Amino acid sequence: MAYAAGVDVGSTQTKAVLIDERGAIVGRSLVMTGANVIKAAESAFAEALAAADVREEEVEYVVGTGYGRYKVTFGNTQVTEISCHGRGAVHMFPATRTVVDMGGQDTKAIRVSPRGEIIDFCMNDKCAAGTGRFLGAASAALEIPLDELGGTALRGERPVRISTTCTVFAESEVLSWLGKGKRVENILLGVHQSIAVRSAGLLRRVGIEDEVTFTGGVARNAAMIATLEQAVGTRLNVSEDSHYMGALGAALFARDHILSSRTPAAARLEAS
Amino acid sequence: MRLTAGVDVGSTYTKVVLVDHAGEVLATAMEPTGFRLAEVAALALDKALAVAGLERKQVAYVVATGFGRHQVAFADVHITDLTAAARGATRLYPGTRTILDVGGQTMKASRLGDGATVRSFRLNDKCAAGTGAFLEKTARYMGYSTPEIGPLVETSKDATSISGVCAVFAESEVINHLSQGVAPADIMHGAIVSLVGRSVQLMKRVQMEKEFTLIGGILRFEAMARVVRETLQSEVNVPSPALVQYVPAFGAALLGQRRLDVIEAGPPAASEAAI
Amino acid sequence: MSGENDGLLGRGNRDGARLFREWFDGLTAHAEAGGGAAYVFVMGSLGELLRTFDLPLVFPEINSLQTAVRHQAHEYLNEAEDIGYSPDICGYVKADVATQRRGGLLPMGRIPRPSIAVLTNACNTYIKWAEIWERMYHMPSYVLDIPGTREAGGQTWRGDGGFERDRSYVTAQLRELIGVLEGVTGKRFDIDRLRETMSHANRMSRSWKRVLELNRSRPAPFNALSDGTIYLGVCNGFRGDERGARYFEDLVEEMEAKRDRGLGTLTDEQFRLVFVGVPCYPIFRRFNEMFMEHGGTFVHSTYLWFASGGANMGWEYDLANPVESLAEGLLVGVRDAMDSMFFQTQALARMIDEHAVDGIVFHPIKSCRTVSTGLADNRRALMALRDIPSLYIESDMMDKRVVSEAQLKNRIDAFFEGLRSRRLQLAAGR
Amino acid sequence: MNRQPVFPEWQGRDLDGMLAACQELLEDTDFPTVRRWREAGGKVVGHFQVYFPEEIAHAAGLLPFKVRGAPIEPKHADSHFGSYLCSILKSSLELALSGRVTLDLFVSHPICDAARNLAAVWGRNASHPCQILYLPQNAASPSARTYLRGEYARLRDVIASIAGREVTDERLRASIEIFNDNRLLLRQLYALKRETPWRVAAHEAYMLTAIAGLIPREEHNALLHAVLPLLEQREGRPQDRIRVVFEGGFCEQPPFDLIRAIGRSCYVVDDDLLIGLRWILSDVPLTGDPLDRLAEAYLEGSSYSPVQHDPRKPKEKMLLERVRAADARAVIVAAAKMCEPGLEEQVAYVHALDEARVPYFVTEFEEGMTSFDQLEIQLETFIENLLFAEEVAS
Repeated sequence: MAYAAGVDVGSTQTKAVLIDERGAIVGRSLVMTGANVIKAAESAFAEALAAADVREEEVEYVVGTGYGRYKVTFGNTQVTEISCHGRGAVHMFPATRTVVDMGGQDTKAIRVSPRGEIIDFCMNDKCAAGTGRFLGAASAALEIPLDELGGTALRGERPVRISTTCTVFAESEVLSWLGKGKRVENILLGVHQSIAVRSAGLLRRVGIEDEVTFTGGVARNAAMIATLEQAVGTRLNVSEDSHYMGALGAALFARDHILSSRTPAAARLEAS
Repeated sequence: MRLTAGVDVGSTYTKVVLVDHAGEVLATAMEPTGFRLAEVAALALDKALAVAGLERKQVAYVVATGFGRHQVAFADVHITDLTAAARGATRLYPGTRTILDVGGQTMKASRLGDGATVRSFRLNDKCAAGTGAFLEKTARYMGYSTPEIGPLVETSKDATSISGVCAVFAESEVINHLSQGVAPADIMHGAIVSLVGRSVQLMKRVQMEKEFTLIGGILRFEAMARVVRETLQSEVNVPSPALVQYVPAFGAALLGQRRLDVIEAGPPAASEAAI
Repeated sequence: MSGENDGLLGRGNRDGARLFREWFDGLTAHAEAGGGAAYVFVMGSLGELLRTFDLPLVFPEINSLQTAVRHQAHEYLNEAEDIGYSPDICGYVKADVATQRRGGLLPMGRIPRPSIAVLTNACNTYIKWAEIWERMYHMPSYVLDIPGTREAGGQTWRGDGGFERDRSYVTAQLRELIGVLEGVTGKRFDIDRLRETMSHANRMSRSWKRVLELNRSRPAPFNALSDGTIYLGVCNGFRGDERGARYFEDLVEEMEAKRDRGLGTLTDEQFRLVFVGVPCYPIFRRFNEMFMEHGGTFVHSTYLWFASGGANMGWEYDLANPVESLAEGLLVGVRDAMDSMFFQTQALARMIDEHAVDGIVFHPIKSCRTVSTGLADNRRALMALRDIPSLYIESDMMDKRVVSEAQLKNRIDAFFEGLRSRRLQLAAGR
Repeated sequence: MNRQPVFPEWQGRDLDGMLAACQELLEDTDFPTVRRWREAGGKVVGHFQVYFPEEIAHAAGLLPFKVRGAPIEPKHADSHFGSYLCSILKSSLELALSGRVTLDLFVSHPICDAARNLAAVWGRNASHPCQILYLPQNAASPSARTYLRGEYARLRDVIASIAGREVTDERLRASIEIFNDNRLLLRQLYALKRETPWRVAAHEAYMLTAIAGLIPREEHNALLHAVLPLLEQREGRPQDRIRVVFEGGFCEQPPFDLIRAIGRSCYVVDDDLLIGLRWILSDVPLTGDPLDRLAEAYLEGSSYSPVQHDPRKPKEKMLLERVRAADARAVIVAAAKMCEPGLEEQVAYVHALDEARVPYFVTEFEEGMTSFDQLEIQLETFIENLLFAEEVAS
């Protein structure tokens, strides 16, 4: 039995996913990227191997992705996280045509073909305004753990209008709203909505086509799902493994390579 | 003794300075601003009074400044921190013509006319890349705390270029540099250079003139002033670490003394409406 | 570049560089001698007319982009921003303001002061720009007002009432301008010299149109982004000049030779691309490399079309009545460049078909709203018209502060990953 | 035409009531008056900033509606444009895409490089015709007037065919007469603002003007006829405030609350807000060829803005003249974010004001901005120090 691996080195977290030849996930891991990117990639990979109880020699092909993809020194090749998220999302939800990935410092809107090839994509360009990082700032300001933000926000009825675009300053605006006596849940609802509206804008650029799959770490936030569904006006697919989607996509590309290298016909295609 | 207080409710810290009739500083105090602006102002004032061993009723006049100036209920008047800083800076360095104030979340440049009046001024856009937050983020990202920034940079051989378009985007630049084995000190140094680049642009927008006086929390880092010096090719005034963050509060307290002179002098000036 | 070389191959780039040097040496000499020049723009330069008054031509747009290509733009931009120009306005304008403050000094030499500025309304920034010179030098500037198309699909031609009204407006202004030029130069207008410069322009347009067509062959003989920009420089700087006419006739010869020998700008041409917008000059070479690394070559670009002031149309003047024909040529050519946003979608679809294009790269920039504002919508329309992958990347033509190579590379890599897997699918007949 | 008024809310109310009604209308981003006009069977010509010969639309019985954006989230429009773009372009398209307003014709003039794309972008996304009216940028040319007259004739025929009604010279003259009244009333409003600024606050004068772009001019005239006398009799005494000119409102509009905030601390004695509505400075003659008269007025008897080129009207000199005529102490040199003409003009303005030793401060705004901290700090600092300067001087 041969295995394929994908390692997604993001700006904050590094994830590794191990799949078997049938494409089933057999191991996954998540470590903080920190300062030493190469090491982060290695330990993520090692942890995934351990989790799957697979020996490194059994892994035939490794694809690196994410900002630090070229730092996956043991990787056989690199693929951008844009392609990987598209691929991973279609694997999880075959009817996916549009993918929105909300990560640490960027949000991506991707339109994919039925087979998961990228048709079109766009990302936030100028700065990290309106990305998942916004939530990190809010959580720091309100001293509410990230994973509790969504729940709190969902209790809001009258969202405040967040005017700050700079993620770093979201913190102080959130505080100033508190100062003006706004309720925490309404502030948080406002924060989520401001992110949702910006992300929906990106999605409209590539054109929203059902089904829409929501990937990335933030996809575990219930309020983010709700506000985003409202902003784009359609249901979103969300997987338990949403934050592993990039690594999964990478692993799938690795698996492609393994399989194609076995069937000569496909190998010729690869070469063409 | 005629006592006045300057209360500077900034976006990150609230600072208080007490001065006497002669404009001598009796005490200073600082509190994280948080979000209860009115309370924190009172808290900081009491803290300063405690330091000086004085009581509230001894304070003859309170001038509030900073972004939370309107929230200070007990203030007699409020003025902006640009106006206040001009007063404070010229008291410390009478030759001051241009002030650069770099705080945690703001960057302000102003050019002064005669009598410490602000002739021209610019504020940076609400973008962290142009403020102290940029340095703090970068430091935190490499695992250093804000106080460690100063010592760290002192060990830098030369600055690595950091684009400084967005404080958050800078992180991935930092990753790359670190993984290429660049020393954190040089990265930090690079961040300061990029911040100073922005500062100088802002100063140029107000047609800066000598003398330059630099104030604000970020100036606690020697390197900041040094890089500004190198960039401007000119000497710059930097108040002592004990006072560098208190200049607007100090100026506000001084204006309090001036107001009392006017009031004691009898008929209120025409300008009472505004100050 | 492979294949035997008899001096023909790469001649366009060599001669282009030489002509450019000659041009700037001439300008520098003229400036040192204290002479004045006509400041003009690529959309409607009127080189044909201005040459007859022996006015050297200065193209501030070209000068500014050169500071970027030579990695000095930021110094110029800063200098202009220091005196109050916003980071958000056109970088060309700011680089020129700094150039003027430096007494016309540029990396390529020195440019003369303006004796007159001649511009069209094809770009509003031209107008604000000329107002800056008016304030600096108190010299005359003439805005030749050229009405564009009023509505999508509403282009008018000779004989239409609307067209004739516009033509008589342009003709009347041309006659005014001739008077102004006589005043500025103290020279009488010589209609026979105009016939001569116009015939040079005719030869150039004819050949330029042909060169663009020749890039339909596979592999593409030239890269529309890198080589094309050199050709554009000559197309603008030597319009109405015999050397310019000859240059493009030589270029046709070179391109035909490369086509016949099957020589391409890339030895292994994998993907044929069209570039939409203004180049990313701060990292000009690198930008193109990021595509070439994947076997991508630009076979055409909208830039080669609007930045040649309509010369791409191959429209030819009627030398029998020069002034009227010049007016008509301006109206047709400048209008075509100016209101291309009305038909760019269809034009791109045509390029895709004629040049067998695999992908489109949209490059809106901060500096140029004229070109960039409509691109996102234009792209939506094109996607509805053709099933073709496209890449949408924003940066700038001057300001490296908004050019993030890492970000660009990430997107470009993803674009090619998409192109490749798409090709695999097609090959597999799925 | 004897149709029901589209804006009856102000009628029969006292001054405060009228002003309240005006503010409600101005702040309603669903543009109810336009909707009512349509419901009554009327057709609408949307004309983008800055100037448009509204008389021609009026003479055809159409409602000329000034398209000037709105403080709304460009949910749909955003994806049709790139970054580095001013807000009014996005929000204006949003009005159409979101169905807040429905038009029968959209006309824009290439006032800037971004706006020259409007007719194309709107045209690809709207069902009604979207046109460009090329107003002369060579205004000083003797041939400009003939050309513009021809353009107006073309526009008249386009509009007539949409209205299904002939636009005769008589009808044009009748419309010009109504607009002459309107311009006179607006001049009176601005005179009031200049001579007794304590009787009409900056934001009041603004909304009274802005409403002209939302309702038939007959109704606007009636409103002003009713309001002006009441304002003139208003109680109140002059306060020790600084007289300023606000420059930079010719296209994108500053948020209503921003104008209010400025008015709280100074007297805005003149401005270029919605200058297009006040572009023509005196009555357009009712004699002769009406279209030619309109063309003449546009070219020869008009105000100035950063988006019209006319060597006879250097903007910085015009601004200094505005300051002098309004007896203003200082100038607020504003520009909309990403507005190229506005930002470019700021440089010339600042230079001229420095030379003339007129105090000023430079700022940027955005129609959708909700927090004014930055502006208030600037405004307060500016005023505090003008007063200090006085003391130092004395």
